[in-house]
Amino acid sequence: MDYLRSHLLSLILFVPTLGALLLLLLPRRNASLLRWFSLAASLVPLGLAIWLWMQFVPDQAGFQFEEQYTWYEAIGSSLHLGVDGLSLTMVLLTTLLTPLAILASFSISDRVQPYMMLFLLLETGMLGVFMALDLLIFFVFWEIGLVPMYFLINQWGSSNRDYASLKFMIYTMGGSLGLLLGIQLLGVLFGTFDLVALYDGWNALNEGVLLGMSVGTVKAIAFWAFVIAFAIKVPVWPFHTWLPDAHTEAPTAGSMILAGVLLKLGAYGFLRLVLPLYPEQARVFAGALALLATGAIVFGAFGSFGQKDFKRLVAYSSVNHMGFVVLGIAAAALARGTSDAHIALNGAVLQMFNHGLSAAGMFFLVGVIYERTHTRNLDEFGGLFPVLPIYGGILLYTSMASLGLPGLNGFVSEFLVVRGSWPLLTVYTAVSMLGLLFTGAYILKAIYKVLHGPANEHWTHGEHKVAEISVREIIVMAPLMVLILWIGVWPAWILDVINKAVVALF
Amino acid sequence: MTFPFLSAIVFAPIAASLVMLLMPGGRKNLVRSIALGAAVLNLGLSLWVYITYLTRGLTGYQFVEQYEWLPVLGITLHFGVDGMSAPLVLLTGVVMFTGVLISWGEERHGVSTGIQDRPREFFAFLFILASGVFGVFCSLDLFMLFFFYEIAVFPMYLLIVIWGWIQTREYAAMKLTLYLFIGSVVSLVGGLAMYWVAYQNTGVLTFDMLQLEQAGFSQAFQDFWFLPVFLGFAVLGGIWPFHNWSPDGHVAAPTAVSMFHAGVLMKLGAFAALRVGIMLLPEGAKTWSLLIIGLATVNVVYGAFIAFVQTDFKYVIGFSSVSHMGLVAMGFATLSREGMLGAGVQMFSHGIMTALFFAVVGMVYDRAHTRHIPDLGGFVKIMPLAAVGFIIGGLVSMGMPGFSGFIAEFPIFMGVWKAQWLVAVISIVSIVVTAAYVMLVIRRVFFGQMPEKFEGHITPITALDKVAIVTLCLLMVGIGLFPRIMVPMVQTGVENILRLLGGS
Amino acid sequence: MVPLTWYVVLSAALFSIGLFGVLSRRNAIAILLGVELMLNAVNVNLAAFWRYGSDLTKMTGQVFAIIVFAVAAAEVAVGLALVISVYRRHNTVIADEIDLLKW
Amino acid sequence: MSLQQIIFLVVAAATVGSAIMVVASRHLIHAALWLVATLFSVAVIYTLLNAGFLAVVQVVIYIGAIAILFIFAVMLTRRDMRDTGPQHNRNWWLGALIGLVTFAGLFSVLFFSSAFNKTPAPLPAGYDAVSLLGDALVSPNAYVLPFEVASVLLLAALVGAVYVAFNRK
Amino acid sequence: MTTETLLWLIPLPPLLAFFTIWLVTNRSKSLSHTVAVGAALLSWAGSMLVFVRALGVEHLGAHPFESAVNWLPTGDAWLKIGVRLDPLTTVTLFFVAWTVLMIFLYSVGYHNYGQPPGDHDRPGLPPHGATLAGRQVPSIEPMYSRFFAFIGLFAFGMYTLVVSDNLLTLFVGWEIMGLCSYLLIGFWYAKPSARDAAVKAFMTTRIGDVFMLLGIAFIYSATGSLSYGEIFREEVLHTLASVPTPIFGLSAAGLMGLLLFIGAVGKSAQFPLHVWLPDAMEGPTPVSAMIHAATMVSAGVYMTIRIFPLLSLDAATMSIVAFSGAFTALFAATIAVAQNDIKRVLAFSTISQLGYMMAALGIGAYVAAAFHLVTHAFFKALLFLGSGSVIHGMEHGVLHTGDHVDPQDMFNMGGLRRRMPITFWTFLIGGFALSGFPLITAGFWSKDEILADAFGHGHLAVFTTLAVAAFLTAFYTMRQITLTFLGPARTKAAEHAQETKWTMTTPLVVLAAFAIGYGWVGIPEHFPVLGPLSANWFHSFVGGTLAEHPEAVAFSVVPLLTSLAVALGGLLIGWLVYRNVRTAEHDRLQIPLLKNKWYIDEIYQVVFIRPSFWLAETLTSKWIDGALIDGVLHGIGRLTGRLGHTLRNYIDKPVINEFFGDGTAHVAQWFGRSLRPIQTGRVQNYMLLALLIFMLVGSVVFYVLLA
Repeated sequence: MDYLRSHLLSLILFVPTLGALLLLLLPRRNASLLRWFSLAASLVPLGLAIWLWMQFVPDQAGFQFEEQYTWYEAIGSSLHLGVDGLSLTMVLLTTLLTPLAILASFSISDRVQPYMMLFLLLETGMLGVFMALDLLIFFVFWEIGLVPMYFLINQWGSSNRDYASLKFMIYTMGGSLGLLLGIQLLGVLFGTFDLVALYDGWNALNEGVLLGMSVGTVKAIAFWAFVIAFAIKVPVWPFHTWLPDAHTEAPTAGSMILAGVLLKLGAYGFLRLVLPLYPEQARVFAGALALLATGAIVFGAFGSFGQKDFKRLVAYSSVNHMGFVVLGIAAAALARGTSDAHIALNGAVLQMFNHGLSAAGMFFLVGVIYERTHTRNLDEFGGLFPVLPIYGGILLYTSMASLGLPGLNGFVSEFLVVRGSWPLLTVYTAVSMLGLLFTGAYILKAIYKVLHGPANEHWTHGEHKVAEISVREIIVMAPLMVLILWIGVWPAWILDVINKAVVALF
Repeated sequence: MTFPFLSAIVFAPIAASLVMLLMPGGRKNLVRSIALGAAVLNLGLSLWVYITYLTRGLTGYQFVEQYEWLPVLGITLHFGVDGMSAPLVLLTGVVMFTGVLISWGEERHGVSTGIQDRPREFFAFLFILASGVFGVFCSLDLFMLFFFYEIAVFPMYLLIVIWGWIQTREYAAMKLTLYLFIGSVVSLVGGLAMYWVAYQNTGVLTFDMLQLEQAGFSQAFQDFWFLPVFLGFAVLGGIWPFHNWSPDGHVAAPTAVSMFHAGVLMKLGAFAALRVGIMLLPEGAKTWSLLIIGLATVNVVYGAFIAFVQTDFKYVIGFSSVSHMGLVAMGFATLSREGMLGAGVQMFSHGIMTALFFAVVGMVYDRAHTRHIPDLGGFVKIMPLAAVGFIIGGLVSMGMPGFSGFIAEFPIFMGVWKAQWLVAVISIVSIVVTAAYVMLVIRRVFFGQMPEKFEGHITPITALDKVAIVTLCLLMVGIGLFPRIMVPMVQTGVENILRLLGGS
Repeated sequence: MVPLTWYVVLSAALFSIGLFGVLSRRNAIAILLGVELMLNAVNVNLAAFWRYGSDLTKMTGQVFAIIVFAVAAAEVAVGLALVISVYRRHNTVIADEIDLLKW
Repeated sequence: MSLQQIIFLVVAAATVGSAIMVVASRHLIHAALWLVATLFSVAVIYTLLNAGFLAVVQVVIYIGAIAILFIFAVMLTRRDMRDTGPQHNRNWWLGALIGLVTFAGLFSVLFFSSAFNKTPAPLPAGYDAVSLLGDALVSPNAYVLPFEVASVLLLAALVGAVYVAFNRK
Repeated sequence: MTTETLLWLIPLPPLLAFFTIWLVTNRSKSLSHTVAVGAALLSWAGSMLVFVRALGVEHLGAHPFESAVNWLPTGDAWLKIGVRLDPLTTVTLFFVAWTVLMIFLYSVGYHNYGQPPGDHDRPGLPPHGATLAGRQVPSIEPMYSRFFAFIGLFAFGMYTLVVSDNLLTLFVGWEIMGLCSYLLIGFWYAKPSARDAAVKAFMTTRIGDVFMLLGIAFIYSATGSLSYGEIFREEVLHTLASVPTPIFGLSAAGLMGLLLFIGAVGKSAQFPLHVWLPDAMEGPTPVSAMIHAATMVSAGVYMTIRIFPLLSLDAATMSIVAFSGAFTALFAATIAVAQNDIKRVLAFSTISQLGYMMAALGIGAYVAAAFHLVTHAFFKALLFLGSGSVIHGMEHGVLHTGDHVDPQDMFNMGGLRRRMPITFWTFLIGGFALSGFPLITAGFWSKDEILADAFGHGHLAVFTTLAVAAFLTAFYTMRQITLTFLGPARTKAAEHAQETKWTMTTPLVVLAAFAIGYGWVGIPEHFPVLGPLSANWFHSFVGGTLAEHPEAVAFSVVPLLTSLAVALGGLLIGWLVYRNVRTAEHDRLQIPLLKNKWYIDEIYQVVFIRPSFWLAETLTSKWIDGALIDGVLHGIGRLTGRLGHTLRNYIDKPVINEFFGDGTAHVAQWFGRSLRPIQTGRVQNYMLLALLIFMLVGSVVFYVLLA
C-alpha cells in the first residue's frame, strides 16, 4: 500500500504500456480476449486515478505525489512526475475516457491487437504530458502521443485518412519545432529541464543580452514559439484546419480521445508552461491571444454551422469550445492574480474537462450512427427520432451539454470564462457571444438534420432500418452523461480542486 | 596478461574469412554457418567489451594492448577503446551479426533472397572489411588507423562490383573507392605531417596517437592541417559536398553491404575525423568549427529535402543517411559537451537505424525486384514485422522521443545552440521534412494497396531476418527509453576530448 | 705499345654501331646481330682492362668475359627461338609489325 | 708508331668496318657473314691483348656456334633468299643519331681523360694465363659460383629455346 | 418542514417526474401521466403552503425567507446559489402553481387519453384519429409519455426560476424552459412547420439569452455576487448608478439593465424578437397555454420586475423599456386583428399584453406590471385552453363528418356556443378579462392600473399608445368570440363539434374563476365606491418587495373613462362588425400588411438568416478555411517538394555530382587517353624513347648539375 502510494503516478503512467506489451503475448486471433484485456488494462489506471483523486489534498499548494527517477542526467533531465489540481483533473479525464474509448472500439474487428496496443500506448503518452514536471519529459510524451494517433487515423480511419493523418502529424510536429527550440534554449541556459527550477530561473532572468538580442526580445520570440506549438494543438484559429480532417477521418474512439484529451494537451501546455514561464509576455500579448480565441469561437461556430458532414460539424464545435478555454487563459494572462483571472482560469480548466466529456460523447454518438448508416452526410439522415428514441434522447442530451445548456456542465465553465474575461476583455467577450449564439445554431442544425428533419424512409424501413443504440454503447455513454449532469448541477466537487490549484499557481 | 579482447575482435573476422575461403564453395550453408559463428563470436566479444566498460564505470582507454610492429618508424600495434569507440565496436558487432543473418536468405518458389551467388567469397570479403572497421575503431596508432582504414574501404569495391545492383555497380563502386581513397590519402598526408612535426618537436618517431596528442603542434600547423585531415576522413562520413559517393554506393551495394556501409563505414569516417582531426588538432578544430558546422548544416537540411523527393526506396534512405551524418559532423564540430555527446550517440543510433532501413529495403527489393516507391504497396500484409521495424526506424530517424534518435539529436541541437543558435533554427526544419518523407514512404510501401503483380509472389521474411530486425529495434528502443545504457559511456569519451580541447 | 685509350675507343665505337643496329634495323634477327656487336664491345673492354690492370694474376676480366660469352650464347639461343616462334605465329620477323605490348 | 700499334689500327679498322657492314648491309645473310668477320677481328684483338684463350673461345663459340645459328635462323625465317622492303625502320636516323651521340659522348670522356693513358705491364716470365684462368673459374675462393650460375643459365636458356622454338604442328 | 426547505423542494417533483418517465415509465401512458400530474400536484401543494406561510409574515419584502449554499468556488470566494421567498416570488409562485397544475390536468384530456391508438399515426405527427367500430374517433397521441416528461422538465425550469434567489439559477431555469419550449414546439417534429418553428423559437430567444448572459457576467464581475439580496443593496446600486460605461453613455446599472432587458425581450417575445411566438403555436395547445402564455413568456417580465431596482436607476433604460413595451403592445394588436387562426390571434394578443407589462415597468409601475402579469397569466391560459378545447371539438367534428377543414381557422367555426357551452362561457370570461371588461374581470383592474400609472406619471405618449392598443385588444377579442361561438355554424364540422371531457373543462372553470376573482385583490383604494371596500392587498403586498414602498398614484377619472371607453367600445364595434361576416372574403380587415405581420419575417430572412448561412458555408468554410488557410498549408508542402526537387536536379546532380565528382574522373580519363599514342607496342620505339630521355636527363645531370 505504501509502495502504491509512493509510486502511484508511475503506476498510472505505465500500466497501460505494460498492458500493451502483454497484449503482444495474447493470441492475435482471439479478438474478444484482446478487447477485454485491453479494457481491463485501461480500467486499472482509472481505478488508480480515482484513488489518486481521493488521496489528493487540494489545500496543499505545489505538486503532490512527486516522483523522480534519473533518465538523462547527461543533459540534466530526469523523469520527474507530479500532479497538482490542474494535472489531476486532466489525468482523471484521460483515465476516464480511455476505457470508454476502448469500449467504444469493441466494434473494431480489423487488426484488433495493434489497435488496442496503440490505444494503450496513446494513453501513456497523454498521461505523461499531464504528469511531467520536467520540460524534456513533457516534450517526450507530447511527441510520443502523436505516433499512435497517427497510425490509428492512418490505419483505421475512413476514406481520406492518408491526407488527414499526415496533416495531423506534420502540422503538429512542425508546430512543436518552436517548442523544441525553446526547450533547448532553456536547457542550454540553465543546464536543467526541471520545471520547478526553470520557473524561478527563467523568470529571474530579465535583463542582459541573449543570442545577441535583449532578453526581452528572446523571451517574446520564445513565448510565441511555445504559443504556436500549443495553439496548433488546441487548436486556435487559424491553426485549426488539421482538426476537422483528423477528427473526421479518425475512427470513432480515435476522435473521442482526440477531442477529449489530445486537444487538452495544448491548453494544458498553456497553463503549465506558457503562463508560468512567460507571465510578462503573456500579459503583453494577451490581447492577441484573446483575438485568436475569439476567432476560434466565432469562426469555429460559423464553420461548424457550415458543415454538411456530421462529424466535421462536431469537429468544428471543438474549435469553438476550445476557443473559450483560450479566451479564459488570455484573460488570466492579462490580469494575473486577480479574482477575475482566477474565475476565468477555473472556467478554462473546467471547460477543458467538460469539453472532454461532451465532445467525446458527441463523437461517439456520431460514430454510433455512422456504424449503422455508413454515411456522415447530414442530408442523408433525417427523421431518425422515432426509430431511435433512446439514441435520440442521448444525442439531444449530449448536444445540449455541448450547447452549454444551464444545468449541464458546459454552461458552468462557459459562464465562468465569460464572467472572468468580461471585465478584462469586454469587447472580445462580447464578440465571442456571437459564437455562443451560433453554437446553438449548429447544434440545432445537427439535431434537426439527424433526429427531426424529413423522415428518410431509407433508414426507417426495410433492410436498411437502423438498429437502436446497443447496451454496450449506452454503457459507454452512461458515465459521460452522469458526469455531465453532475458537474452541471454540482460543480463544486471538481471546481474546488481546480480553484485551489489555480489560486495557488496564478 | 589478460585475454587480448581487442586483438581477438579485430582479427577474428579475417581468420574467419580465411577459413571460409578454404571451404568448398558449393557448401553454401556450411560457409554461412561459419560466418554466423564468427559474427556471433564478435558480437559476444564486443558486447563483453561494451558491458565491461559501462559497468565498471571506467574512463579513458581500456583493454589497451600494444605490440611492436615496426619499431624503426615507431609503428606499434596499439589497441584500446574509450567511451567514443566502445559503442562503435558494439555497433560493428551488431551490424556484422545482423548483416550475416539477412544475407543468409533462402530460395523459395523462384524468389531468391539474401546472397545466393558465391556466398563464400561474399562473406570472406565482408569479414575482411569488418576486420578493417574494428581495427580503425580500436587502434590508437595513427599508422594502424590508416592501415585498417584502407583495409576497410577496399573490399567494399569488390563487394559492390561483384554482388551489387547490376545497373550501376561499376560506376558506383569506382566512384566510392576513388572518393574514399582520395579522401584518405589527403588525410594521410596530414597524418604524416603530424608524424614528422611531432618528431621535430619531441624527437620521438611515433605514430602513437596518445603521444601525438602531447606533441604540441603549433597553432599555425593545426590551422593548416586540420581541414585536410578532417575533411579527408569526413568524406567517408558523407560530409557535403563530398557526399555523392554515398547514395550511389548505398543503392548499388547488396543489402548487407549497404548495412555495413551506411551503418558502420560512414561512422568510420566520422570517428576517424574525430580521432585524428579533432583530438590531434584541437586548436585547428576550434578555428574551423564554424565552417564545419556550416557544411554539416547543409548536409542536414539538403539531405532531408532531397530524400523528400526521391522515388527510389533506397535513395531515400541513402540521402537520409547524408542528412543524419550531417548531424554527427555538426555535433562534433560544436566542440561542446552536449554536441559531442549527441554526436557520439547519434553515430550508434544512426548506425543501427540505417542498418535496419537497408535490411528492410533489401527484403522488399529481393521480393519486388523494384525499388520504385510508386510501384510498391501493401507489404505490411506479408511482412508485418519488417514493416514494424521500418516504422520504428523511421521514428528514430525523425528524432521521435522515446527512441534513440531523440536521445542523440536533442543534445546535438543543444550543442548547436551554444555554438551558433541560428544553425539550430535552420537545421531543425529537417526534423519535420524527415518526418514527412519517412511517413510518406511507410505509407506508400507498406500500407495502401498492393499491386496485383505482387499478389501471391511475395514470400514472407525468414526467421533469421526477423531475428535481425528484432535485435536492431530492441537496441533503438532500449537506448531511447534508458539512455543510461549508453550515454554515460559516451560522456567519458567526450570528457576525454574536452580535456584535449582545454576543457572548453 | 698500344695505349688503353685505343681499346676503349674501339669498344665504344663497336658499342655505338651495335646500338644503332638495335635501334634501327627492322628485322628482328638483325636486331640480335646488333646486340651481339654490343656484347663484343663489352668483352673487348673487359679483356683490355684485364690486360692493363695492375695485377695480372687476377683473372677477373677474363672470367667476366667468359661469363658474357655464356650469356651471349644463351641470349642468342633464346632470342632466335623467340624470333622463330614469333615467325611461326605471325609469319613475320619485322619488329615494327610486332606490337603485342600495346594494350 | 710501333708494329703493334699498326697491327692494332688495321684490325680495329677491320672490326669497325665489318661491324658497320653488319648493321648497314641490305641482305640479312650478308649481315650475318659480316658479323663473322667482325667477330674474327675481335678475336685478333684478344690475341693482341695476350688473351689467347679468349681469342680461341671467341672463334669457337661465336663463329662456330652463334654465327652459324644466326645463319640458320635467317634461312628458317625467309621464304626466298631475297630481302624485300627497306631494312631500316622509319626513324633509323634517330637511331643513328643516338649511336653517334653515344659514341661522341664516350669518346669525349675516354679520349681526353688521362686515366686510360697507360701502358700494360709486361707479362712476367712463365706466366700461364690459361691455368690461372682455370683456377679462377673453379677455385671455391674465386669465381666458381658465377661460373656455375652461368652454366645453369645456359641450360635454362637451352631448354627455354627448345621449348619456345619447338614446332607444335 | 421549514419554509426554506420547502422552497428547495418545490421544483424537484417535476424534475423527478421527468427522469422517471424518461427512464422508467415511458412505456406506460397511464403511469406516465399519473407521475407527471402527481408531481405537479406536489409542487402545487408546496407552493400553496409557502403562499399561506408568506401571507402570515409582516414586511415580507424586508425580511424574505432566504437560504443559500456555496455553489462555485471563484478564486477565494464562493458563488452562492439559493432560494428566496419575497412577495413577488409568492404571487408568481401562486399563479405558476395553479396554471401548471391545471394545464397538466388539461393535457391528459387534450392528448386523448383513453382513446385507441391511431390507425396510421406516427410519432412526430398529431394523431389522425382511429376507426373504432367503423366510426372515426380521435386517437391517442403516440408520444404521450414523452409529452409529460417534457412538460415535467419545463415545470421544473419554471419553478426553479421563480424560487431562485439569484440571477444564475434564474438563468438556469430560464434556459431549461427554453429547451423545453424548443422540444415542445417541435413535439410534432414530423411537421416541417413545427420543426422550423422550434428552431426559430430557440434561436430567437437565444439571441436574448446571450445578451442576458453578458449582463449577468457584468453584474457578477461588478458586484461580485448574483443574489438579489446582494446586488440590490442600496450602496451597491448607488455605485453602479454612478459608474459610467462607454456604451450610449449609459451608467453601469443602465447597461446591465439593458442587457438583461434584451434577454427579457427575447423570452417575452417583445419587438423585435417577437417573431417566434406566433410560429410557436405549432406546438400542442397545452404547450401554447403554459409556455407561451402563462409561464415562460411571463418569466421575461418577471425577471424584468426582479431587476427593476437596477433598471430604475437609469432613466434612459427606463424609457427604452417603456417605449419598446408600448410599441410592442400596439404593434402586436394591429397584427392580431387580421389573423384567422384562433391560436395565432391569442399569440399576438399575448405579445401585446406582455408589451403592456413592459411599458408599465418602463414607466415605473412595477406593481401594476406584476398585477397584470398575474391576471394575464390566468386569463390568457384560460383563453388558450379554451381555444384548445374549441380546436379539439372541431377536430371531433372533422373526424365525425370527414370533411377535412382546418380546425383552427375561425372562419370554419361559428355557433359553437350551443355545441360546447362550458367552453363558450369560460372563453367569454377570458375574452372579457383580456379586453378589460369593466369591474368584474381581473383584466380591467390590472390594465386600468397601468393606464392610471401611465397617466399619473405623465407619460402621455405611452398612455395613448396603450389606450389604442387596449381598444384594438377589445376589438379583436370580440371578433374572435363572434366568429367562433356566435352566429350559425359555417361548416359541417362546426355543426358536429362536441364538448370536451372533464379533464379539459375543469381547468377552464378553475381558471375562469381566477380570471374574474383575482382582480379584486388589487382594487386601487382611491377607486370610487369599490376602493374603500377592499384594501389594495396586492399593491401593499407586492409593493413591499422593494425597500422604498411606491405610493399609489392619485386617482384620476381620465384613465378610468378611457379604459371604460376603449374596452366597451372595442367589444361593441367588434361585435357589430363581425356579427354577420360569413367568410374571410367579407372580412375587410384582411389587409396583407397586417396579415403578413408587417413582413417582419421576410425582412429577417433577407437581413439576418441568409447572410449568416453565407457567412458559415461560403465565407468561413469555403473561403477562409478551405481556400486561404489550407491553401497556405498545401503551398508549404508543395514548396518543400519543389525545393528538394530543385536541390537534387539543379545542384546535387549537375554541379556536385557531375561537375565535381565525375568531372574530376573525366579529366583523369582524358589525360590517359591523350597519352595513349605513345604506347606503340614496338620495342624499338620504347627503347628509343628510353634512351632519348636517358640522354636528356643524363646530359642535364652531367653538364648542368655536376658541372
